Amino acid sequence: MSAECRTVVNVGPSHPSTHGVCRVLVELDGEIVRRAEPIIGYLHRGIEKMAENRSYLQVVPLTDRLDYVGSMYANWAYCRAVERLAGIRVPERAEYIRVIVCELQRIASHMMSIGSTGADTGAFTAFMYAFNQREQVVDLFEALSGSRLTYNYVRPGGVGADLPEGWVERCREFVAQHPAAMMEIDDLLFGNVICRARTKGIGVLTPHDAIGWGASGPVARGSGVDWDLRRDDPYSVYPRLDFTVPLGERGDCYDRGRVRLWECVESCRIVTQALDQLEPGPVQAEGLPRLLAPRPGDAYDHIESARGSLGVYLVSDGSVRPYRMHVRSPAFANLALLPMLAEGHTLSDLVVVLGSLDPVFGEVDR
Amino acid sequence: MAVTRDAIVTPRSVTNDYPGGVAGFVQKARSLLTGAAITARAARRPPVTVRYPAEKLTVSPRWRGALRLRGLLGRDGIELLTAQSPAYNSVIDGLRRSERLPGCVGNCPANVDARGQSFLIADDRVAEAYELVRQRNIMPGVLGRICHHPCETACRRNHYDEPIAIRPLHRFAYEQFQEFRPERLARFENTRGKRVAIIGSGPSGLAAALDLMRLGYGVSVYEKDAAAGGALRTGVPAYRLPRDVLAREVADLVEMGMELHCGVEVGVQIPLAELITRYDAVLLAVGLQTSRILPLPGAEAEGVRGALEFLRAGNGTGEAGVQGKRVLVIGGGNVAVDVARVALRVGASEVRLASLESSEEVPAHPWEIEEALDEGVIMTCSVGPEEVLAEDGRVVGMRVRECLSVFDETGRFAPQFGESLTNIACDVVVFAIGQSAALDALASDSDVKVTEQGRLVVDGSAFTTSAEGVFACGEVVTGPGSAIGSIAAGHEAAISIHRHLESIPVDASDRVRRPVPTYARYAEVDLRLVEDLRRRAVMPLADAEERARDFREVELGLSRDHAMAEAARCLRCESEICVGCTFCARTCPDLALMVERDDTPGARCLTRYELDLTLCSFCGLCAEQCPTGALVHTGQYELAFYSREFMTFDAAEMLRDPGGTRATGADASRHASEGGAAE
Amino acid sequence: MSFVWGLLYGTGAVILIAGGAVVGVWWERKVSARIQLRLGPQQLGPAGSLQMLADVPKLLFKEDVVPASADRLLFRYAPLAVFAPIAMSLAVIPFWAGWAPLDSAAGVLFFLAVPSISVLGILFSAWGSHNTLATLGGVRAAAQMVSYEVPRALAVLSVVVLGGSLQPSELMDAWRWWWIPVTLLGFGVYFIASIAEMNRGPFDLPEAESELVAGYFADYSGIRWAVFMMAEYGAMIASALFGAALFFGGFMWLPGVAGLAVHIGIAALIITAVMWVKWTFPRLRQDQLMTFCWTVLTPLALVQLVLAVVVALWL
Amino acid sequence: MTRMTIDELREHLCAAYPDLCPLFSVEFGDGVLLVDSARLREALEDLKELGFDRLGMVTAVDFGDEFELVYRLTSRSMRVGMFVKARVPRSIASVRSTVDLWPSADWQEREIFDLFGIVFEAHPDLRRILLTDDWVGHPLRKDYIDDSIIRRPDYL
Amino acid sequence: MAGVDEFARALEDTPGGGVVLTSIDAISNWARGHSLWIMPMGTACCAMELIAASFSRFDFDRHGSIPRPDPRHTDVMVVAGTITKKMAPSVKLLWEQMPEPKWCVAMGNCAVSGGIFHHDTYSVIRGVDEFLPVDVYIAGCPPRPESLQDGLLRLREKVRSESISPSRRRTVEGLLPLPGGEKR
Repeated sequence: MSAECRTVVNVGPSHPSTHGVCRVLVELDGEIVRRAEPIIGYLHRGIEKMAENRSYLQVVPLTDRLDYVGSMYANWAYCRAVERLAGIRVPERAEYIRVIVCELQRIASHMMSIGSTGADTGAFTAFMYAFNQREQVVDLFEALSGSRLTYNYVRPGGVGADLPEGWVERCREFVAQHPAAMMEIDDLLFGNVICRARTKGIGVLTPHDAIGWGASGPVARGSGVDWDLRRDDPYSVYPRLDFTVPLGERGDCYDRGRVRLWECVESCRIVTQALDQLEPGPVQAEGLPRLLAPRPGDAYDHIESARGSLGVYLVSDGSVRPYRMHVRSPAFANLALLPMLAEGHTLSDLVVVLGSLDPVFGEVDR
Repeated sequence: MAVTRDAIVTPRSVTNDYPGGVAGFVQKARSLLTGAAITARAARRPPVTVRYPAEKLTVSPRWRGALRLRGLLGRDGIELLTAQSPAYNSVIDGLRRSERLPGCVGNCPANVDARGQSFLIADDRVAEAYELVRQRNIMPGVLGRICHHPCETACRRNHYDEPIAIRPLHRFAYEQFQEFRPERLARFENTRGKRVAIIGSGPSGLAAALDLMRLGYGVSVYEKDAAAGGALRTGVPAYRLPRDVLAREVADLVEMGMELHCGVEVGVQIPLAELITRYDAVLLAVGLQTSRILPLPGAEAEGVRGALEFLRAGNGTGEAGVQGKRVLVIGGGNVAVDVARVALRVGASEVRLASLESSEEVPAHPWEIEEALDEGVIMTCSVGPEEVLAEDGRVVGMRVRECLSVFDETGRFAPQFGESLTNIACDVVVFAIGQSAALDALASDSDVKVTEQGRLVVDGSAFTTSAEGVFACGEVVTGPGSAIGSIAAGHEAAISIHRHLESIPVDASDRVRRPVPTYARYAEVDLRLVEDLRRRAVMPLADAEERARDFREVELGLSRDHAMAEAARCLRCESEICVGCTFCARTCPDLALMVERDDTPGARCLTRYELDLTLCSFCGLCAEQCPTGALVHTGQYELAFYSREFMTFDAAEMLRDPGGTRATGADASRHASEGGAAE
Repeated sequence: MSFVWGLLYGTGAVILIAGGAVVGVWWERKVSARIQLRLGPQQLGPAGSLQMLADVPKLLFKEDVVPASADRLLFRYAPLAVFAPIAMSLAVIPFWAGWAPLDSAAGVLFFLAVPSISVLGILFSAWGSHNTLATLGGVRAAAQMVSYEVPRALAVLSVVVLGGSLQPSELMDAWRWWWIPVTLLGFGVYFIASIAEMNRGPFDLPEAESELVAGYFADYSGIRWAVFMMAEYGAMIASALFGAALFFGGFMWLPGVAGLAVHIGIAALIITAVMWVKWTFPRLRQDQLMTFCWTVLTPLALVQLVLAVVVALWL
Repeated sequence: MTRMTIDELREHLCAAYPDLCPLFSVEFGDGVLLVDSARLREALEDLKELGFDRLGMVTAVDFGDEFELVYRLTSRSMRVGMFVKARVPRSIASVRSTVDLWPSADWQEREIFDLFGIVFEAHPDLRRILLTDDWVGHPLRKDYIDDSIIRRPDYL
Repeated sequence: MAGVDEFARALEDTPGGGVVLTSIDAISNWARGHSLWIMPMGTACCAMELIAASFSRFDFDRHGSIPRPDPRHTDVMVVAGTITKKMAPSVKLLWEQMPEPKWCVAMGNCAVSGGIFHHDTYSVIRGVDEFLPVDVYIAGCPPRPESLQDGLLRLREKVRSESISPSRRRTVEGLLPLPGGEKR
């Protein structure tokens, strides 16, 4: 069939399965996708520009709005870059708390992703179950930071506030029940024959492409690329914690989704260990000026977010505001794979592939 | 699902396939049944839904809802800490427990209400401010000149620009108070009929005297010198504390009913035992009288002197016998700096300070050192005295050894010396390395025990000595310290004497030393960004060249305007009254807050406090840094409005307690005023 | 006379379907809510049962949008074209011993054939909307509905073989309880194929929310869309009632009105099961849907047919 | 392979490409290779050869007269990351694309083109990515002026 | 809306029709108020809370509100999240696709005024009311799901002032009753 006979379908920018505001221009041959071009930028809010006119502390709320499914990550990555730039040593307790909240955040974020795999394939109930788990994490975060979504919790030099009373017990309760709940979702979703049929062999990403295209996180690990910054470029207190990095073999949507699922189980293990090792102490570096003015220079630091390696590149000119902030967004790199992965599959698969890349457009478009 | 936790082990590879053939088909069919079973089981579980709005989730206490103000400048007054001495401690403790103790008050040994002082001065109630301060800091005029102001170190303002000039404000209050003095001094009568003798008229003795007078005791103070003041008179140089100021403050105390006996040395003219029998209680506040001199080789040579003797001579007569000589001061503390500056004033040709510590670690206050350097004192840091070089029994120099480090890793004093030696030429060596008490004469005829090292045996919390009815306080108990520290000790001793005399039992909590609160260490603030009107008032200083020649006062005092402006800078920490410091607005990333205030003395008020709810990102940074705790988050989250105009909350709106979670915006009040006509 | 009967019957069918849809939608919202650990409609009436009384007037008073680029005639009347065959199919369902509203000799055939006409309506709406996603949905629906006719018919055929008649009333007279185990497989096929026929999850590809937003009725608003929804629920009710009669004997268990209640009860159970399935399983893909129809469902239906034939002959 | 330290990386780099060695420095714990924009492509090719198989991030910084291009490379085999920086003059803001070396540069270079206006030669599809196609100007340039921006006042 | 409008006008012209119209209004407003179906125009962070609002924990369905992705089937557009200049035309288009009567809820400060993105940015629209008629503004960043539900309940109050007749519609401002007065 020649290109002229193809149907061009515009999926988005407001479409139930674009997970935000992505527009995918799809050229269809019947139902087969011949070309899918993601058009992004519908949520380009200019955060990088805004950061140039805000003090280092005032940027933290902005980073919340980057990856709004997992605000803690952007907080942390940004704070790490600031700390590197300003030479701040973070107290150990703060590091543990950061690890705990970020692993909980991973669960919350993956719940969204796994749930939307269900929603994309039409199993809405699984989404609800996953979201129930997410709500519990959100509750924990609310007790911690006072907000359900934009936490503004991890700050340069530590964290915003110490754990409230009874929080550790609540957290333990959550991680104790979470793996079993995950297994239920696994049975309901990834064990289901229809879901398998919908996700297996769809959107296969080869390890070579994954590396070349800069894919990271569960997307890369689903393809068997054994790369996890928590283990391979260890930061914070991760070297003291024991965890497995689940890997996929085929690089299809199923593997990506299931890597996320098992990562949640591993996160529970990490949280348990971190809670065990948590010791009292300060949660903010001492003697931190209200207005940070790091010496001129640039620094980059990255963490393993739910979507992959999330890096923040900061340039300082010695003033109290960053001269330039750039966010290396994993979702941005992962989304670039969509045309390659979706090609040759049907329109129904397109949404599954898009969902399996788990883009969050706050982060993609920044 | 009956899965135990141990059974869940993450596989290395997450890929899994159905087996082929019939087994696979069975598994496929089973997966459908499993799914149906899961949903069926879920349907039997109770729903997790919150029946909003009939029932509501309890939001976390940290929930960052809409903001609210607890109090407002111009509408609400702040709490002045005005309790009488024994009750004052419990006021402070109460505040500390509720975490509402301002840093300045908490860090002051005597817990002087510096916050109240700033409030009153900014309100043009200076005399009241003086009296407020005098409650705890018995001589604001004196301490306003010489205090080492720990309050300013803990000042919250350090976080934003520079601390409030609390000490200069004390002095300003004193100076203004002079106008009102005659009509505002009330005499305290001896209502209880009991009398207390206080030996020593230094800061601690006078503090105890005033407290005891307030409590209704008769107080007699014995001073061995010709005038009262103790170390304030003999030790503190006159360029820092003019003698007439001290004299007037003491005179005020005498006017208030204190009996002062000068030139009476207890132990020599009157035996202590006699005082003990004549008075219901005796307080030893004799301070430290002798300087320590290192037993170095050559230390007995002529020209080696102790700091206290030197200061006494220099301060008293303006002549210390160093005219035209080169003076070397050993020590890095404030006394050493005082010695050096006095030496300059009494005509030394060259004054050099040799401290053990490096220039960063010198214990003397940086501003003192700076002033000394301005005046021409030379500093030699990181050297330890090795030997006094003497020729014909006269000092010609000092050999010093390089000092590598003074403190070990744990912060203990453990100097490490290097190899290199230097000779410093000088004619006079003054040791300012510590002081000790001279109690032999005093205690010789009484039951008061003195240790072999020449120290009093004192209970550190009750200030009682080994003799019944004899108390001790001040530096004789605590060792060398600050004037305000001695005053604090005087207050405590007065409480102890009061207890003793009234037979008030001492409970356990009173015996525990009050914990010293720790305040945030403030990092250096980048003052490049601070506007002038936010800067600390600069204390005018006399010209360095001029002042170094005589004992004229160095600090010239704040002008009225400056003092008012300075007092208005106070953030009134923890008062829960918004003072319009604008730091919330400055911290807000979104410029959602607009704060303006009017600083007219006597009519200070907030002219504008607006929260533009449409811009707020609920990040909580504003409330987090609100120094007063006036700006707080509410649990209120139902913020729905029919119009954007109503989404800007003014001060009145901000002050209303929303009570519950339903948004009470301007709409609600309007709705109420319309009597629900729209229904 | 027959015209009056027809009018009466038509009104009755519309009322039945409308009422059934109202109850059905409420029931579905409740069932899905419970499965999803929610409460579902709650505010109007006991357990929110009057929720539909708010929804329906709202849709009634909604603006009736006809897209500018739409084929107005097709667009406007497509909902009726979808609804009418469904309403007609109710006619042959036996509600009473020896009685069906239209007790035709080819009643079973009528039931299998007439609802399929609604495919045309769906195609009308899809084409008339002049919307790519709607067209895709319409084409999917056509393919799906036509294909799933086959296993569905075959499954029903096994009962016909056992009963030896195509007339619903006669078929019901012949019904015996032991048919249930014999035709259980057939019922399974009928059940699945019916779900596909009425475009419900997991076979809701034509209106797949996550892919096509709303499929063929994406451009319909207000009451026209409500008619589509009624048709969907009507198809569900019809299939359930018919299935309950044919495979489970319907009113045969008890005499009189009680029998009717049993009949409706069984149908309600079937409808609940349909909802349960929808809210449990993911959606298939178009090619998988067709593969499933031709490689699994149709052979199973044939197996059932053979079984029925064997049983019938053996008798 | 275990994690490589910066010093090992320097040695490794110097052994393989002595001409790149003097350009290598360490900043905030990260290796930085500061190259001339003319030699940028060559250096990147060399580094890819050396084992830097991932291009994690490409971005630019506006330094007034010059733009600094920052490439963040990661090597999985050496488990180390480093920067390559090059400055291009503002007047001729153009540099060779690296899409053929690392496909991940594709969108990132488009983003830089979009927000900074730096042209990547030989890029297969150099269009605006985040902003609308008819956008005027490049917002992340420091001199970008847009009437619709409400500047937040300097208020610290 | 033409048909309904004509019907309403005809009723008004008929003697005694006003009474009928009033009762029809009462019914339709009640129905509309209790069946506010949502067009989830979720673009950014607030979309997460919008999702949460209709999920198990908060369950919008209890209020009779269900999210429908298709604008044609919905009554309320909940704009949840930042609207950029690139996105605005799409939002406007979707709004226009919604059949009358329709309402718009600006959820979260980005939709209300640009919120945190009000200053310094070049690509954000400062409030969805620049191009849509917003009925209820909900402050929050993001608002809690309850907050959104509360907003919709406020909207329900507002819907009561609607009429099927264009001449009878009135604008409501400042009507914000307290929850205690409501029957549930």
